[in-house]
Amino acid sequence: MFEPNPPIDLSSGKYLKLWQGPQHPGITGNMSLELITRGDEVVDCKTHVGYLHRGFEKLMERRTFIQNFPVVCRIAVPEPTFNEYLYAAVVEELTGIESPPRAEWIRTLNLELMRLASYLMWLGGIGAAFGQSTVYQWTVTHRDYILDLFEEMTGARIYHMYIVPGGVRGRLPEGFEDRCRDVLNRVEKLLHDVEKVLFNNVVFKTRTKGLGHIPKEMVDPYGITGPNQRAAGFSRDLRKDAPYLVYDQLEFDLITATESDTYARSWVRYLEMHEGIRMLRQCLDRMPQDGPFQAKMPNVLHWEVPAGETYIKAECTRGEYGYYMVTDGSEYLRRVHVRGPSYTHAIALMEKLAVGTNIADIAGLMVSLHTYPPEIER
Amino acid sequence: MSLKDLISPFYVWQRAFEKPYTQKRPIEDRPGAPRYRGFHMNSEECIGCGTCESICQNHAIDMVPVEGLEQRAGDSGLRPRFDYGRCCWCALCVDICTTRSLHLSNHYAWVTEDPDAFHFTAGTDAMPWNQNSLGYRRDDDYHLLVHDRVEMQALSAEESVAGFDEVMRGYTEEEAVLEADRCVECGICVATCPAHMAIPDYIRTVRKGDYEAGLRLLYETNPFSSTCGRICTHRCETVCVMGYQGDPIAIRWLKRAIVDRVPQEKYREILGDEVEENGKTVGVIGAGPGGMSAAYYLRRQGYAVTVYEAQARAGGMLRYGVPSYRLPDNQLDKDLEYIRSLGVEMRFNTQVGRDIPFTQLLDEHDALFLAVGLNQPSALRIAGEEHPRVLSGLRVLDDVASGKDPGVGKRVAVIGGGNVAMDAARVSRRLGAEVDVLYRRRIEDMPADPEEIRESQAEGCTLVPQAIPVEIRNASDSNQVTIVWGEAEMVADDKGGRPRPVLQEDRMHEETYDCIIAAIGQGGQIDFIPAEFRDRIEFKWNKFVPGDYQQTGLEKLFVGGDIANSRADAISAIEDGHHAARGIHRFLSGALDG
Amino acid sequence: MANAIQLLADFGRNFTLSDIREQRVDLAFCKAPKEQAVRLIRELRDDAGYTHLVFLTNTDYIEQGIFTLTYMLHNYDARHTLGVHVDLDRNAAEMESIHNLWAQAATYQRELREMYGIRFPGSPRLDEDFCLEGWDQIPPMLKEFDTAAFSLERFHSREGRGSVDPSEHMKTLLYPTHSDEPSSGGS
Amino acid sequence: MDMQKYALGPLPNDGLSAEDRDLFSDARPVPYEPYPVAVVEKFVNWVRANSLWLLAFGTGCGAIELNPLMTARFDAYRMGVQMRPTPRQSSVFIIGGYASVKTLKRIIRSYEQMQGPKFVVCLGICPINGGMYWDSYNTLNKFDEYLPVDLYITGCMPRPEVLMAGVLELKKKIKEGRADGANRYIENFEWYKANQKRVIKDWNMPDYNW
Amino acid sequence: MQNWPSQIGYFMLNLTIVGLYGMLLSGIVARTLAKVQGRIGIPLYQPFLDLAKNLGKRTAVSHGVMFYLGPVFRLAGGIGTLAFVPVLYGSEIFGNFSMAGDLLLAMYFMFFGQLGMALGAGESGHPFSAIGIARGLGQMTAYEVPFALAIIAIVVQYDTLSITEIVAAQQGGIGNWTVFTNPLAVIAAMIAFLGMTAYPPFDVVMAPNEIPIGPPTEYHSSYLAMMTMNQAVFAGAKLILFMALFFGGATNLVELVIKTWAIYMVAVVVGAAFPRFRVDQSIRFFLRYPTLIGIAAIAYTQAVLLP
Repeated sequence: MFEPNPPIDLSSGKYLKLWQGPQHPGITGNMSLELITRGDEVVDCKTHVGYLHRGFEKLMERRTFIQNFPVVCRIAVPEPTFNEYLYAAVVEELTGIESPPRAEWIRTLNLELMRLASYLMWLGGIGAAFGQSTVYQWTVTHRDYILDLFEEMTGARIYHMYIVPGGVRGRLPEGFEDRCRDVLNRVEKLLHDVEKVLFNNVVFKTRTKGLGHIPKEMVDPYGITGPNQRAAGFSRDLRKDAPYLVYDQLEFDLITATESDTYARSWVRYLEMHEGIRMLRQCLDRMPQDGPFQAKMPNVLHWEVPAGETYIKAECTRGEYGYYMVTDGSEYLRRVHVRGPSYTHAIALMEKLAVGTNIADIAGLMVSLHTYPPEIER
Repeated sequence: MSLKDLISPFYVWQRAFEKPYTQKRPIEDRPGAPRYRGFHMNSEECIGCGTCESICQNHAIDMVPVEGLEQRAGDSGLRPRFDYGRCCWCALCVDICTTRSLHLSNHYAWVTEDPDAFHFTAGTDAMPWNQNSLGYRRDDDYHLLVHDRVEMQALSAEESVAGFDEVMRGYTEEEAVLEADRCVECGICVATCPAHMAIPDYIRTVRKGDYEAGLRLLYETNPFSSTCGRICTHRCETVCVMGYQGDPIAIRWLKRAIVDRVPQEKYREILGDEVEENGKTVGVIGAGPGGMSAAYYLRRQGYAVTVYEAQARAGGMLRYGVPSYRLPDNQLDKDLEYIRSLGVEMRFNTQVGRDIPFTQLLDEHDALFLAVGLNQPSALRIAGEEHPRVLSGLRVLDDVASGKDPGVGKRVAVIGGGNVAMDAARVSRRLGAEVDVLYRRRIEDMPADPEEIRESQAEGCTLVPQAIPVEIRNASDSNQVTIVWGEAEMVADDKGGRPRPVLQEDRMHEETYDCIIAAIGQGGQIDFIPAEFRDRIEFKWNKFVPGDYQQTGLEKLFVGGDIANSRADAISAIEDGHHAARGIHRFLSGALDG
Repeated sequence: MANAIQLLADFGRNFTLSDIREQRVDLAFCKAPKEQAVRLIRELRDDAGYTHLVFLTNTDYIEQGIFTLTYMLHNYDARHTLGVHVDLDRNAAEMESIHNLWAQAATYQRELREMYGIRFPGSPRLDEDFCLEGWDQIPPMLKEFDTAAFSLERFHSREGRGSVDPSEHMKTLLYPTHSDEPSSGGS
Repeated sequence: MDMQKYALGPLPNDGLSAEDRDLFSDARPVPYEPYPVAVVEKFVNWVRANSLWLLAFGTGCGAIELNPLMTARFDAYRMGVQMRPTPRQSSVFIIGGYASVKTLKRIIRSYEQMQGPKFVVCLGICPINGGMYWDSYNTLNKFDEYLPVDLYITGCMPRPEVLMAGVLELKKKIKEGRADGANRYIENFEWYKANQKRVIKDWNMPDYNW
Repeated sequence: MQNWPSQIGYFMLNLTIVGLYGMLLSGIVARTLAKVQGRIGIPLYQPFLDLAKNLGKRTAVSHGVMFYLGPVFRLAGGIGTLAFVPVLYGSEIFGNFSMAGDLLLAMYFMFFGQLGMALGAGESGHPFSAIGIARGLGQMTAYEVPFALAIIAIVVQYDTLSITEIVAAQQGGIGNWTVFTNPLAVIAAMIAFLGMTAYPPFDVVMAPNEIPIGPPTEYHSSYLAMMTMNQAVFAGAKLILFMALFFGGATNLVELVIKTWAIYMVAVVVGAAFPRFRVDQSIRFFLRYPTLIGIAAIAYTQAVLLP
């Protein structure tokens, strides 16, 4: 399946080697693209990662199970909560702890808020990548309103460290529901504005339609998941296919498209934001008001998880996010592997899609794949 | 290209006529949320247990001594010092804090040009956020520690009162592991334990199921592990950090859990039986816990040890003062047997001063350790106490332990609130008597262990608090006795001491019993020491006042146990013996000055 | 497919599968010998519908001297995930490449080469730096690599730190003479 | 820090191949002298303080909070701050948290391309003492060993409000003429270079001039 | 023309005023755009501070003579353009070196600045600069087409190459402005103006998200300051030229400010609404509708205005 791009003779003088990054405009985080161009056309692309490599999988092997809980959220900076949830879920499955229903609702609320915030950031990104920085200013501001909610709920804006193995760390604050609804209304209004300004925009359409087309038959061989996959016409979403938390109790539609280009991918995400708001409202309506939010835990200071291995996945904004963990019965885990969707999107897929595009489109293409480098290199 | 797509983007300008999103003065107007995880605060409840340090995955916390901190029991005198070049504000330290003294404020700004400046000791250093009232606190329903103790299987009150079977049945292996798992291994208890046992370490061996290592750890500081695992006064548990928000760790039961799982046959194999003789001899007077402890540690170092015991069997107060439903004889024998097996020579029925002169011992041995304990019951000091139906608590327990019937009758009054009083009461219940326990103060003032009080009540003893005996009279039946007692009111002490009971003359009661058991304390007996030596020894209230390493003014004489300390419990005696053994070793190897 | 175990039993006729274990209804693991693994994976992909390579990773069992590769495959139609384990000799870790089965596999293999030193002959750009640059130590994910010691040695830690153990502190403060000699009990 | 004295002579540039060596200057950096007239220096410092151009290079997680800072909610443009995508035009380098060895290389490169006076602000705990990643094999612990730092802002992540407070503090420092990190770098050039080369094992860049 | 020394003095005054005005205008525009983005924006005086800051930078790296000359050429282009555009109609002080054929000179200088820039930035050796230059020149060539057509149309219309005379012809009421007499030419020219100001959708030259700000990537310190000054002067000159050619010129400073601001706002209004075109798209765009409009304008002029 792997077809290397044709070799390029750089010394011929026809080509120019161009580096984009490590501060790449198309992503949140650091990653660089080594582009070979002929005129404005990209003829070869190589992704270089590792600028944010911290060795999480190694560090986690030498921390106890509770000590890992604050660590994992750092793996994907703009979207930490999915790491928290998955880590908690993996540990819970291996230990046989079950988090109480109230915690499951709060977790769902948390994850969907995070998805919305992450998408807002992305929405600004796609605007900015194509030169519409006003949208970026708006959406990042609205993302900040959601961060305010997080701050209130979890005690921090970025690294929430709220979903702990066994449940969540605290109840929802008083009056949170109302403030959350207010923010949702504001975000919804903003989304309609953005639709008018960005999606119904002749220049944006000219730029994005047809850009970075992913054929349907490329999806599985490249391991493409998430909105990128749905925009290619697949109705696959882990929230529907393998419902976790309380997703089986929520009503929401699966958004798909067929064009599979940058515009289609953006539009799928845009509609998913609306679905997210819909789900969040259901969460707020049906949030249990009492009951425990944490399972009975052993003393976490020397918490030994029974030997075993498992893999748990969740649908994050970018696709299938998963944690694979092997334990050996000690206070430390033997191996953890974090499967981020960006891993293939930003490297194998990007290197393929970039060929033949214009330099000017690289950033936009990158944004349309929605990748976070920290989850690639971890 | 549709016209709509050309026109619609200009909608962007609508925003220009609305209020900007911008926060006017963000620094001033946006304090952290009420739950914000900002900078650390520490309140006075902190006891420096260091649990925060052990959970911190960033190694951001150092426990450091703080100048001017008042030393109190169960407080290490250390306080957490934070490195804000490491801390990630996950607040696990707050969640785990055993006293809930650690909080986060909602303050979040700290900007400086000096990278070495980001250290501070929370609670004691003056930080700008020390007065903040908002910030992250652990939710009441969220726990990272287990606060409830694993209850031990016990005989029901009916079962227990029916005989002398051991009441507490011991932990099963799973229970022991669960209970051991609760320990945060801070080590605050070690200082409070009179014997300074390696408590967190042996609890860890329980958790790991490595009982042999546990036993070795126990014997490093305590050769009476089986005994102490049952009847220790467990001072350690009073300072256990887990007690601040829940039940303290059942340290005593965990000790017992280790011993219960190692059969006596394996002791010599696990602990070793090699002794390298060093040619010196030490005499030990009294085969109670203090004496046997000293004998054990001295023997370990190669001394030829001879123990002189007035009674027929070893164990002292453990055997004759503690009833077997609390400490079965075979458990005490388990401890003693191992000590004897190392080659300690026992001379029973040998009372110093009566059967053998003190001076002879002093001459025969290179050093002497004396721990004769307190075996003289204190007098009630009221009229009529010489009445034949007034028994001493110690006598009753002694008789029961020796298999004799103390003859308490059917209706008994016990006077006193200590462990001996409780034991006497419970023994009487087992002998079939109705028991009233009269105590001068309130129940919460009783010096007996709370569980003894609880169990005695469960077994049907009636506690009569605030009752002061006034007089004992002959009853109409010569096999009975009448006591007159008056109710007491508690009066606050002007000098700040504990409240004092004051007799209410107008509320007097008169009751008749088959016997009255006086158990208000014991005193010592040191007449056997010739007067010329006594002058060189310091005494206070008829007790020894030993110097360093339990040494007395008579250089060869070391003392310990109840007769030389004020705590009067087995574990203190054991430590006295151990400490004296250290002292004797130093003395005999010339390392002890003075 | 109703039953993954049944499927594996069917495959077991042509392959030597061991350690078959069902973790959840939708997740199972099995172990295949090194020589058969890639053929098995290819057949799983082509014939059994496991078209999605979720990830490829490695677990280090230093005590047993083996690496265990995990090929995590997913079947979208059956909604079933299957982890195929393959044991490698830790001292001569080499494995057939699957870069021609899935495009992203080459990246995983590059990462394993860098982090564990496993060779995948034929995999593109295998020896290029992935996350690290100018790395001069043994591969960092190996269990014997002590990252904390390395970090301390190369990157230093700021001065001005130092912690005291509570019980040790109380000992020196409250009962210094009670412990100055090695005790005689036990060990 | 025992710093070596400022040494003279051309830079060795020994990480470069012979032909590349011709492409780069081997001149040593020189420290900046203040303007001879105190009032002018004072005025220029005031201007510098009020026109802070940040290099748009988010080197770690810290970059995530630069987004709100530079957008409508917090709008740091008000304070004379703006982002520049090229180091040549920037005067403030924000180290956004941890720096991996691979990134450090790019950081040094960017920093040396910046034109003085230039200032380095470290965000978060990681550049101070390693932070979360104190035991990671790939991230630095003490950033001040590699580049001179003018200001530290602790937090994980520091909120945009703190960043603004940091900007105010930096302004104060510049106005008072105390933000002399760039001079420290040059005066202790050998020491910094040795530290950089100690961790960057594949040094293939010029030693200073670009 | 009679009094060279005083005219040069007047020009220096003009230069200063237009420069300051240009800077102020960039501040105003930045604030306006900030408003659209929902924020407050920079203080109005911020561009001046930035300029002073850049001048006060103490180190400077030069990449060679051309690199140094680039901003000089660029500034010369700006000054040159301004030199031949009368700032205020009928004013001796604000008349500059207006003469017959000054329109050609002004257009030449507009082009000259870009070329100088191209040479200098090319010398910097940075690939992004090179790409930016290629894009800039390509796009300029494209928008010059409709612009030139519009100029031809009005030159034909007014039958003169002197800006002053064109302004003169528009005096006497709003109806006489080119924008009303020859709207097609003005539309073509204004679309070209969008390209000239490099606001979206035609900001592909700088494109901070693709080729970190393009040509000036390597420029810094006083070089950058020089370019900023030029930008101010050039923007002013350009606006004045457009005002003079199409919107009746100005007879006093207030009118000047209002008109130039309004013209600038056209670019800003469009700029805030759109993302950017790729360079090939923008070239294609300019060579399509605006060029057609330009041609139509000439035809219209020939057929309707000059019967």
